[in-house]
Parts: sequence; C-alpha cells; structure tokens
Amino acid sequence: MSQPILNVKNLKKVFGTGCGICLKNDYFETNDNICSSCGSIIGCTGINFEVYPGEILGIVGESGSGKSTVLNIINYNIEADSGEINFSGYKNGLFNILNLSSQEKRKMQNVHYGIVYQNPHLGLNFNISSEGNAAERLLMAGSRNFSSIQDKVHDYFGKVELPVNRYKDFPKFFSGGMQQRVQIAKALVSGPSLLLLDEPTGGLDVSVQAKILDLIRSISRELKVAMILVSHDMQVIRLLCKRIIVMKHGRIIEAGLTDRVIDDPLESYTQTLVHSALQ
Amino acid sequence: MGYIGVKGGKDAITNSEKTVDYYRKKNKDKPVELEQIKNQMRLAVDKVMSEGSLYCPEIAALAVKQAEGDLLEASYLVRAFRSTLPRVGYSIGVKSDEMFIIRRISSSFQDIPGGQILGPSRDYSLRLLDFKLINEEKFNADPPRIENENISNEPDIFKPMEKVIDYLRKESLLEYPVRNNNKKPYDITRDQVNMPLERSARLQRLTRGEEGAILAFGYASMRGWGSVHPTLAEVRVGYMPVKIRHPHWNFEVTIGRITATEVDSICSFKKDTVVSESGEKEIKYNFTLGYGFVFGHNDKKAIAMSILDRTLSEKENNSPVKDQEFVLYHIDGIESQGFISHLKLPHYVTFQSAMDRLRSMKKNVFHEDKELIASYDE
Amino acid sequence: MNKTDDKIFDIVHDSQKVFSIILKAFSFPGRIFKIPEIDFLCDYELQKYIAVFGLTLLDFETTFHVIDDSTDSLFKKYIIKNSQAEYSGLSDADFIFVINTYLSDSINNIKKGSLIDPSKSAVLVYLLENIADTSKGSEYTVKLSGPGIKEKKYLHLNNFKECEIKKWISVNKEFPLGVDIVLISKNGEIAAIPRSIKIEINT
Amino acid sequence: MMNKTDYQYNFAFLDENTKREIRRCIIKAVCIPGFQVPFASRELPIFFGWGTGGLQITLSVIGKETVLKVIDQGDDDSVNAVNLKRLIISTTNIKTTEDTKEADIIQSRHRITEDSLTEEQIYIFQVPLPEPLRKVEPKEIETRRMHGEKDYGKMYVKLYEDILHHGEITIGADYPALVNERYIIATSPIPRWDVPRLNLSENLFLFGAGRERKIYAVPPYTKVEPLSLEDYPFRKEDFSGKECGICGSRDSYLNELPSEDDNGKSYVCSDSFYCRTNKLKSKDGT
Amino acid sequence: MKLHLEVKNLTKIFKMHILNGKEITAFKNISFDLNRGKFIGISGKSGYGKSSLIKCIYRNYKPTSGTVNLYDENGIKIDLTSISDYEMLGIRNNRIGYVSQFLQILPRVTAMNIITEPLIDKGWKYDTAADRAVKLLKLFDIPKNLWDAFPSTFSGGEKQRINLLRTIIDCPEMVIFDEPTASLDGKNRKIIMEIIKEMKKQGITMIGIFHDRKELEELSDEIFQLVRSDGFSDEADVPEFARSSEEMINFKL
Repeated sequence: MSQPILNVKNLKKVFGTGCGICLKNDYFETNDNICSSCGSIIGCTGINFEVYPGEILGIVGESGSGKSTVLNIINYNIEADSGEINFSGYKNGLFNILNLSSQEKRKMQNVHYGIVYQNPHLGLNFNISSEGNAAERLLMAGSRNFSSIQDKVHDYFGKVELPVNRYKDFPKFFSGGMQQRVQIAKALVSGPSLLLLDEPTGGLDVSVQAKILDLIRSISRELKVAMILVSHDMQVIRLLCKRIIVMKHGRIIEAGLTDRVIDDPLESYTQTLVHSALQ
Repeated sequence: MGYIGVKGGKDAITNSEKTVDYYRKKNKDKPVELEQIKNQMRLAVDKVMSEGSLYCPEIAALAVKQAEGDLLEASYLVRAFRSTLPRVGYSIGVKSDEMFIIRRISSSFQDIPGGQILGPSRDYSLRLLDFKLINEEKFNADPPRIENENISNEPDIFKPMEKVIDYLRKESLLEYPVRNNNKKPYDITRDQVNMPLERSARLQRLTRGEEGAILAFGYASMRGWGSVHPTLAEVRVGYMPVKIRHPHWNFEVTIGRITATEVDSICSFKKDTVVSESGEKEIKYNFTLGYGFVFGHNDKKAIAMSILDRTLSEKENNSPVKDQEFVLYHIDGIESQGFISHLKLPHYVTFQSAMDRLRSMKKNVFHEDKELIASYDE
Repeated sequence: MNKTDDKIFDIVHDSQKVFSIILKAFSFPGRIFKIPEIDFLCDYELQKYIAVFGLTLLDFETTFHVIDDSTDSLFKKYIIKNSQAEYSGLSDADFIFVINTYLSDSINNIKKGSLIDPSKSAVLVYLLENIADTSKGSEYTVKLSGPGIKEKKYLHLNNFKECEIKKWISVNKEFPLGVDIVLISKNGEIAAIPRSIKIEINT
Repeated sequence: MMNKTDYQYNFAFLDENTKREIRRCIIKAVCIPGFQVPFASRELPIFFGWGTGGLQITLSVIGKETVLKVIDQGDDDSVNAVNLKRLIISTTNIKTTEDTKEADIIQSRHRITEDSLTEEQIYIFQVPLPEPLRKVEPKEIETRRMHGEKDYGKMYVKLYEDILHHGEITIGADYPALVNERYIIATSPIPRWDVPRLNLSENLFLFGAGRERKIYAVPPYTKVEPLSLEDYPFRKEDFSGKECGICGSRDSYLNELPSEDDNGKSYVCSDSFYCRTNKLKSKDGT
Repeated sequence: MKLHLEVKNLTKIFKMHILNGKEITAFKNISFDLNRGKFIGISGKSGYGKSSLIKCIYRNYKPTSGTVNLYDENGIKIDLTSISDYEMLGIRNNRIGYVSQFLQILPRVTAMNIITEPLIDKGWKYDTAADRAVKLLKLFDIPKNLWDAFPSTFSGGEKQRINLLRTIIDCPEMVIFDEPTASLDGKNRKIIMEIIKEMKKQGITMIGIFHDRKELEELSDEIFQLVRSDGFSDEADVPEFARSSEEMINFKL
C-alpha cells in the first residue's frame, strides 16, 4: 500500500473581510458560499483529500465551486486561512508545507510541482521563446548547462508533439492548443512529482481538446506523475480520472471512484450533475 | 603607436567654472541683492524652498542668485546644503487651522463660514505685459483697502478658521482620519525608502516634487489616465506657526512661522463594508479626499499634489498615475536632472565592452536569426 | 564643527576611528581587532569599550535593548543619555547589548529581518571576559567559515556557555534571515560574526 | 544667517547622523553579501547619477589620516574624478594619491585598478543602476520579491535566450554576478574584464547607488561568480594582439582611440596610474 | 474448500433526491459465501437487482449496509465496503476483474493499448506487456489488422473479446460478469463461453449474471435466484438502474 504523495487536511479560505463566524467556525450552511453574517465568500472549507503516486485525481464542480481555489492554494498562488498539506517529497510528509518560507515555497513550485493553467498567459511568458519558457523551470531548479537543458526541453517538446520548427518561436504566435502543449512541457520538464491541471482544455476547440486530453493521458501512463485535474466537465474527468471529488460552494459534496459517482451518485447535487451531464 | 588621447580634466573644470562666472559678470552690472530676490522674486523663492525641501527664504534667494535664475539648479543647491544640517529634532505636527490666512477660496460652496478671501492672486488678472515695469520708480506700497462700502461682512482673518472638510466630516460625508499618535513621523530624508510607501511618505515625496512633473501627472489624471477630477473644498495660503516641545521643560514653544499653501480636494465617493468581530455588517459611503501642501505660495502645485495623493491612494492599479513607482520615482526634479545629465560623463570603458560584444556577434551571425526576423517582419 | 575637548568623545573623529575597526571586524569575521584607546571621560569607565561601540553606531534613529547581570543597568542609562537612542523591548531593538550574561531562549524573540528586507534585523553585542585565537584553557573552539574568511577561522571563548553558541546557529539557520553578532572583550578586543558565517563547535 | 560668510561645513561634508546611518547600512551590507540595503540617500552638491552613492560611502568612511584615490574610467585625471576629489578635499583636507598601493580607500566609477589590492584597502564603487534584475523586470516591488525568494529563473532565462537567438551571452559591462551563492548583484558597471577581480578578493568592495538609494557589499574572500551556463562560460573582453600605445602593456584593459593613421585606431591603458608605472618599469628594463 | 468471498446482510437502497427523496430498495439483507475456484450465478427477473448486487461488490454502487469480505490464500480478509477508494482501486487492479455487457471504449486508444494498459499501470515495460497481449489476441482469434485499430470500429463480438482479454491479461483471482454475452450473436457467444470455461479450469473464482439460463447453468456451481417480496413500488416511476427485489432464494445445482 503506497503512501499518498499529497495529503490535504481541513483547508479553508475566505475571500473578503471574514468574521468570527466564517473564519473561526466551520461553516455549515450548504445552500450557498456567502457568509450570512459578513457577506464574505467562502472560497473553500473543510477540504480533505489525498493524492496517490501516479494517479489522476479529478476535482469536478461548476464555476465558483472552489475547485480552482483549492488548486491555487496547493500551488501557493493563494494563501489559505487555515489547514494543512503534507507532501511526501518534503520531510517525508511530516511537515505542513503551507508554513514554508516564501523562498522554500518558490522551490516547491519550481521543482516538485508543475501547473498548467486554462489561461496560457498565466503559465507562459509570451515575450520569450517557447524553449526559453520551458528552460526556465530547469534553470530555476539549478541546471546550468545550455546543451543539456536544451536537449531535455526538446525531449519534452517531442513528447507533447510540438513541431520542431516552432521551438524558438514566441508563444504569442501560437494557437491555443499549441500554447497548452508548451505549458505542459514546461510543467513537466523539471520532473515534478505532482502536476496540477486547471481546466487545461478550457477554451479549446473540441478536436484540439481531445488531443490535449490524449496527451495528458499518455503522459500520465508514461511518466507516472501524479496529477490533480480540475474541470467542470464530467466527460473530461471520466476519461482521465479513476477517483474524483465533487465540489460545490467551496465544499466537497461527494468523493469516490469515478464510475461509482457516475453510476450511483449519492448526494442530491451529484445526482443532478450526473443526470444533466449524461443527457 | 598612434594617436593618444588628451587629458587634463582639472584645468578644464577650473576654466569652465571661470567662464560661468564670466558670463554672470561680463556686463559690468551691479550685483542683484538677495533682499531684492527674496522680496521681488517671491514665487521663485517659494518654488526653490518647496523643491529644495528647506524652508529658508534667504538661502533660497542665494541659490537663485548663484544659479543665475535656473530654479531647478537653485533647488539642488538648497538640497545639497540641507544635507549638511544636523537634525536637531522634530517639530510638533503643524495645525493648518492655526493658519493666519492671506488667501482662502473654496469651489465646493458659494460661500463658506469665514468667507472667501481672494488674497494675492493672478487668477483673475489679464495676462498682458505691463510695460510700466520697465522703468519702475523706487517703491513702498501700503496694504490695499476695501473700497466697496457695500461689503459689510469683512472677514475676520485673525480668527482661526474652521476648514471646509471639517464641515463635511460633521455632515458624515467624509471620514475622520485615523491617527496613530504613537507612531513616529515617517521621514523620507532619514528613513529607508521602501516601496510601497505609506501615505505620509508619499505626501513628502510629492511636496518635494518638481512642479512641472507634478502638474503633468496631475493633468494626466484629470484627462482620464486614472480619472480623478476633484472639487476643491479649500485652497488656503497663509502663515503657520511651527512649534516644538521644549526639550527640558516639556511645553510647546513657537520657534517661527512658515508660509504655506494647503489644498483639500474632494474626489469621488467610495463604498466600504465594515464588519465587526460579531459579524455585524455596516456599509459606509464617503467622499474621498486628496491633500496637497507645499512651502510658500503655489496654488497649482498644491492642487496637482492633492490629485496625485488621491490617485496613489486608490487600491486598484490600472493606470500609470495610480502606480506609486511610476509617479514617485519620477517626479523628483533633482534626481531626474542628475541622471539625464550624467549621459554627458565619459562612458568609453563600458562602450568598449559593448563594441566588443557587437563585433563578436557580427562574426557569428546565426542563420536562424535571418529566418526569425523574416518570419516576424511580416 | 566645534573644537573638541580632549576629555569628550569626539563624535566626528573618534567615532570614525572606532567605526573603521568595527567595519574591519565585520569584513574579516572571527579575526580579533583592537578598539582604539580613546582618552575621554566615560562615566561608564568599567566597560568603556562597549560604551564606545554604542556611541559610534547609535543615535536617535535607532532602538536598543540591554540584558545586564546587574539590576541598575548603568549601561542603559549611559547610552540613553549620551546617544539619544531609544530604549525598546527586546523584539523591537536594532542593537541588543548582552553584558556579562546570555540571551538563551529569548534569542528567538529578536528581529531577524524579512526575506524582502533582511537588513531590518538586530545586531547582538556581547561583552565578555576575553576572546582569543589560541586555544589556551578553553574546552571548546568555534570554527567559522564563509564570506570574509580565507579558509576557516577558529575562535576561543573562555567561560562562555556553549549552548549560547548553539542558539546563534539556530537563529541564523535560514540565511539571509538572522542576526549579526559582535563580541567585545573587557580589554578592548573586538570580533564579529555576521549571519553569513557558518559556525561549528569543536569540543 | 546671511551675514555669515564663513559658514563651515562638517568634516567630510555630511552631518554625523547621516554618516552613522550610512555606516550602519554598510555593516548590514557586509553581513548580507550582495543584498541591496536601502538607505536614505542625501542630496549632495553634485548631481544624482554622478557618483553620489559612492561619495556618501566615502564621506562616511574616511578619517583625517585616510589616503584617498579617486578614478573615473580608470583615470585619476578624468573630469568627474577631479571634481569629486575637489569636493572631498575642500571638506576634509585629507591626502589624495594616484598610487593604487598607497591608497587606503579607492573610489571608482566603472573600473577596478589593474594593480592588486590588499586586505587594508576598501574599494568603493559609484553605482548608477544597482538592480541587476531590472534587465528582466521593471517593477521594484517585484525585483525585491525575486531577490527575497532567490527567484532568479528569469535572469538565467535571459542568458538562455541570448544563446538561443545570438549564439552567446550579449551582456557587455555591468555583467551580473552571484555573490556568496545567494544574491545576484549589478557589477557597478565595470567591464567584464574586472568582474573576476571581485571573486575571493583580499579587500572589501562597497557599492553605493545614491539616486536609487541602495548600498551593497562584497566582503573579502567571498565567492563572486559571473552568471553563465557551463557550456557557454563567462568571457572577458578580447584584446588579444593589441597593446597600449604608451606603455606597451598587453595585459590591461585598453581604451580604443580612433585615429587617422594606419589601422585607423590605437589603444591606451584605461588605468592611467598602471600605465605610467608600467612605462617607467619598461624604461628601467631596457 | 477455501472461502474467497463472503457477502453478509448486504442491502442497497437508492435515495432519489431528484425524485423528492424517494427511496427505492434494490435488494435487502443478502448473504452468501463463495469458495475459491467456484462459479456462482445470480439469476432473477429483469429489474430484480441482480446487477445492483454485483455492482455493490465491485463498488460500482455503494451498499447501504452489510459487508463484503474478500479472503486471500492465507485466510486474511478485507471488507470491501469499508476500505478507502484508493485501496479499492488496488483490489480492482490486482485481484478482481469485472466484465460488463459492453466494452467501455476510450476514444483514440488502440486495442493493443487498451489491453496492455492494466499491465503498464503495474509497471510492466511496454514490450513485455505487448508480447503477452499478442499471445492472447491470437488465442482469442482477433485478426491482426485490428490490433492497432480503435475498438470503436469493431463488431460487438470483437469488442467483447477485447473486454474479456483486458480483464484477464493480468490474471485476476476473481472475475465478476455482468451479462457478458447479452448483446452477442450465437457464434460469438460460443467463443466467449469457451474462454470463460477455460478460465474456470485455471481456477479463477467467478460470479456472474447471464441473460441465458442455459449458459448460466453450464458455468455455475451454484445459482442464487433473486425474488421479489410484496410492496414493490410502481415500476414505471423507477429509473432503470434502480429496479429492485428484496429477497434471494438459493438453490444448488
């Protein structure tokens, strides 16, 4: 039985001023994510889950459900109000990595995690070459040999099937699908043990979307990197994930094996979601 | 061996300075007296005190004389002199309602308690050259008297006057400022300057700023680059007492007075949601305030400063004039003239280094480069 | 400015001389320098050298704290009177003077700076019996390495608790956060250990 | 006040509070090698951008006995060097020298002297742009964060991009270097020729930026590595096959002088004192 | 005889939130034992809960109450209803296979990749996994030109053979069948039946639902018949997957 690579416990984030009720207590009302006393928005609360080596964990929910908040807390883009995350690659998972100093967090982002955003502007510098974008991760992680960095970057560009003659081009001249390929290669090139995917096929055409999903699937098989995939699209999740979490209003509504959640949804929201998705 | 560069910097500087002196004196004129500059170039002296960041009309007048009327140069002389002065202590915060007013106007209200006092102002004069000044006789003027006998409510300028914004505060249209009396005043000439700056430091940086730069940024804001278009609650000019706490006996002592211009401008309103610990929510609407304060008499700089105080207090940063770094780093005339002028210094060592690179790169031009350029040139 | 009286600490020239030695001590960590003899009337005569250090670097823009083995803390009074520096709590102090005693666990409360500005941190100034770079009679040595040291440097602190040095090591473990340490002996020797220095204890 | 024509400036111009503040900053700079310590820079009688940072450090460090050397572009007689010396002497009356070995303190713009330096000397640079990351990031708040987190990826990406698009690193002078394996610094700007001299030097280097209000330091015996990639190593300016037209030196930094004779140009040592002594030496030799 | 699977008091009640919280009982209090190497068949009328029962064992559905104990060679048991999802994935990958009526087709994945996937997931090298797959593909009589084709273009029989092949490639100790032959014609049925019989010979424990009673009797060591008790709800209201019975009668063959 392998140990989880990531263990998330009781994550909470409140957007807004917050008050004694929503910040200090658990927030129980489930019909919305607005604190009835101060009007703050509950980004997420009571979030508990594990990610195991090599698996793709899906987080599904409509926009505003808190799924991206959770992902951004893990990647240190958003600071959680409370909670704990243990990562097996850091002090054997015995340390709450939310408490790292900012220079250690930066290292975590650069070495241990990779992230692919829906909006490529967030993940890529549009004014340097695609190669430079991917090389940045290796340079950040301490590699200092141009040729070996370039070889590795080209290797990953090959894996994501980027045309060879475009390696030196700036991502701003690329199509959305190509930009996502560069993002994925960039995220993976430093050999992270956890890949975070935030709606990676969000704004793409259906045919391009399918190709990116195939790419993610084959990378998962080939590199055995664990992934968290955030999506509002049940079909995307179903295709890639064996375990999923269903979120709404900043809370986890239901979690389980993907086929179980789809075939036997237990919670009211999940039943609605599944039935509307499958029709 | 070929041509060898010529040196002799020391002589060149000495001669250059002699030439400057020659240009000032060559017309066999009689020297301008500092008293004349102080009295008749009042606004130039005020500007130099403001940008030179030192309140001393005599020193400012000397600087104007030495700089042959280049006011930025004069301000710089004053700033440099300022650096040599030991810091004796800090004054007690100057209270503007203690101002002995010579000018006070408000554009927010038709009339204000205490009345509008136009005072010395060219605002309404016709901009026509006055040729009478060419041959002016020696003069000694008396203060003008009010000639229109219909005006009965002559303002009592000797009484401390309530500020217009105090009226707005009483009406709950403007928040009272939050004061932290325990906090030592920020001093940008002594404390480290770390962005982002707190408001008190921003105001100091603004009040020392170069008038033209302050005007340019303030104007840009009004034209839509950050859109603050205020209404002036009050512009007041006058004399203010400066007090210190006596080091031994611990009471307030007035040590002198300064002339200053102060502006409160009322900008758009804001909405705040205040939530108490128990979760009670209160929504507050208030006007926002911009504040300007400069040494001497200078309406336009104080007004522009109040606009920039407002733009820099805005939370969202969607315009250059709302960006602290952009505004505060670039308004200081002393800093900008220095760096611009440094281009005149020799740079041959670093330029040598650059030439070396360029030659080297020209040698191994990458064929890809040509493709790259071709593909982006379209 | 004013003509200096021979019996007064000359704030212009004496403090320049002392500063140049302090700067040397920080530039060459662990190396022992001698604070110059200055003939002036010091009503804190007993520990004149640490007083001279204070007069050189402190003024009304700085805060300080004293940890003293005596209760009346003559030193604190002396510095307030002669430098106008502001006395503050341990956690706010720019300079912390530890006189004939130790900080122990309270070392964790002092300013270590932030990653954005690590210079907003405290300087620890210890007054101790003596400092030596020979190992006569001490039960352990402190091995220093890092910027300012050619290879390595040994310091011997007689009658100085080893556990205090362990506290230094722990407070300076995440460079650039940390504190800078100055050791001044009663004979006027001075040595410094900036936070950039790796400290090892050999017993 | 206006009657007082004999106004006397403090020793070394600055008032003592200012000197003390700068001294405290210098100590912090030495303790955190390469970190740019913010300080409240004062206006001086010379322009910002003309060496006020280096000058403020010099004025805070010198004493009555100090022997000072000031150079600009390596030259003791350059206009700016002369001007700075004039100001310092007029407020201190200290001795100045052109002899590198004789100087306790050397203030410099754009060069390190060719002659080696000792533990007893302090070398002070005038720095116009102290922020090395400005090349890749315009915002001060962001560059401070990057230093705080040792987030230097963007800087190395610049080198990578240079190599990718130009086949080599394109930075001329002011070549960035990593100090003590922690902070990247702007090297003053000195030419690349001088950068290796910062590494494991015997003397203390202090850097002052007046307009940008920063002080930083490279202590003695401190590792200073010019940024590079292993297979594209750092390279100095190439003067191979060239020599000084005055002293014949083939191993010093040369200034190129356009002239009308055979090659169209000639060369002369940038370090004027080195050139003079070298010429004397070669005379003695022959 | 070694006990392999022990079902105790298993109950599944669906709570239909989208039908105002209506509760539908799929089956109630079902208990039975399954020994190693045996085949148990489940029969009963359509909608009586046969499929729900085996889905609860495989955690396609979450049982409302009861336990499902899986025993290993040494008699150590794991309760499949209480282990974590991740542990259940491990059981699915290593110990229990599941063959449904249809192959769940992954778009743009070749037959070869579908078959080798379970092995690759366990860390096999692709070449070794492919060797094994080729042997089975030949054994199952899949034409060579289909190996690298996408199964979405296959016939029903071919798809179902791929499905079965994928399940048995990594030698599970137990396989659950959910009408594997239902959609096939006679010839293809025969092929599948032969494969299952071969699996039985090799000692794989099995439990299954077969549409055809004859097939079921041919394979089973024991058959359990699900029957309905009184008070059954109006079928018209009930969604397909939730039709139910409440009791089960056991009769041995």
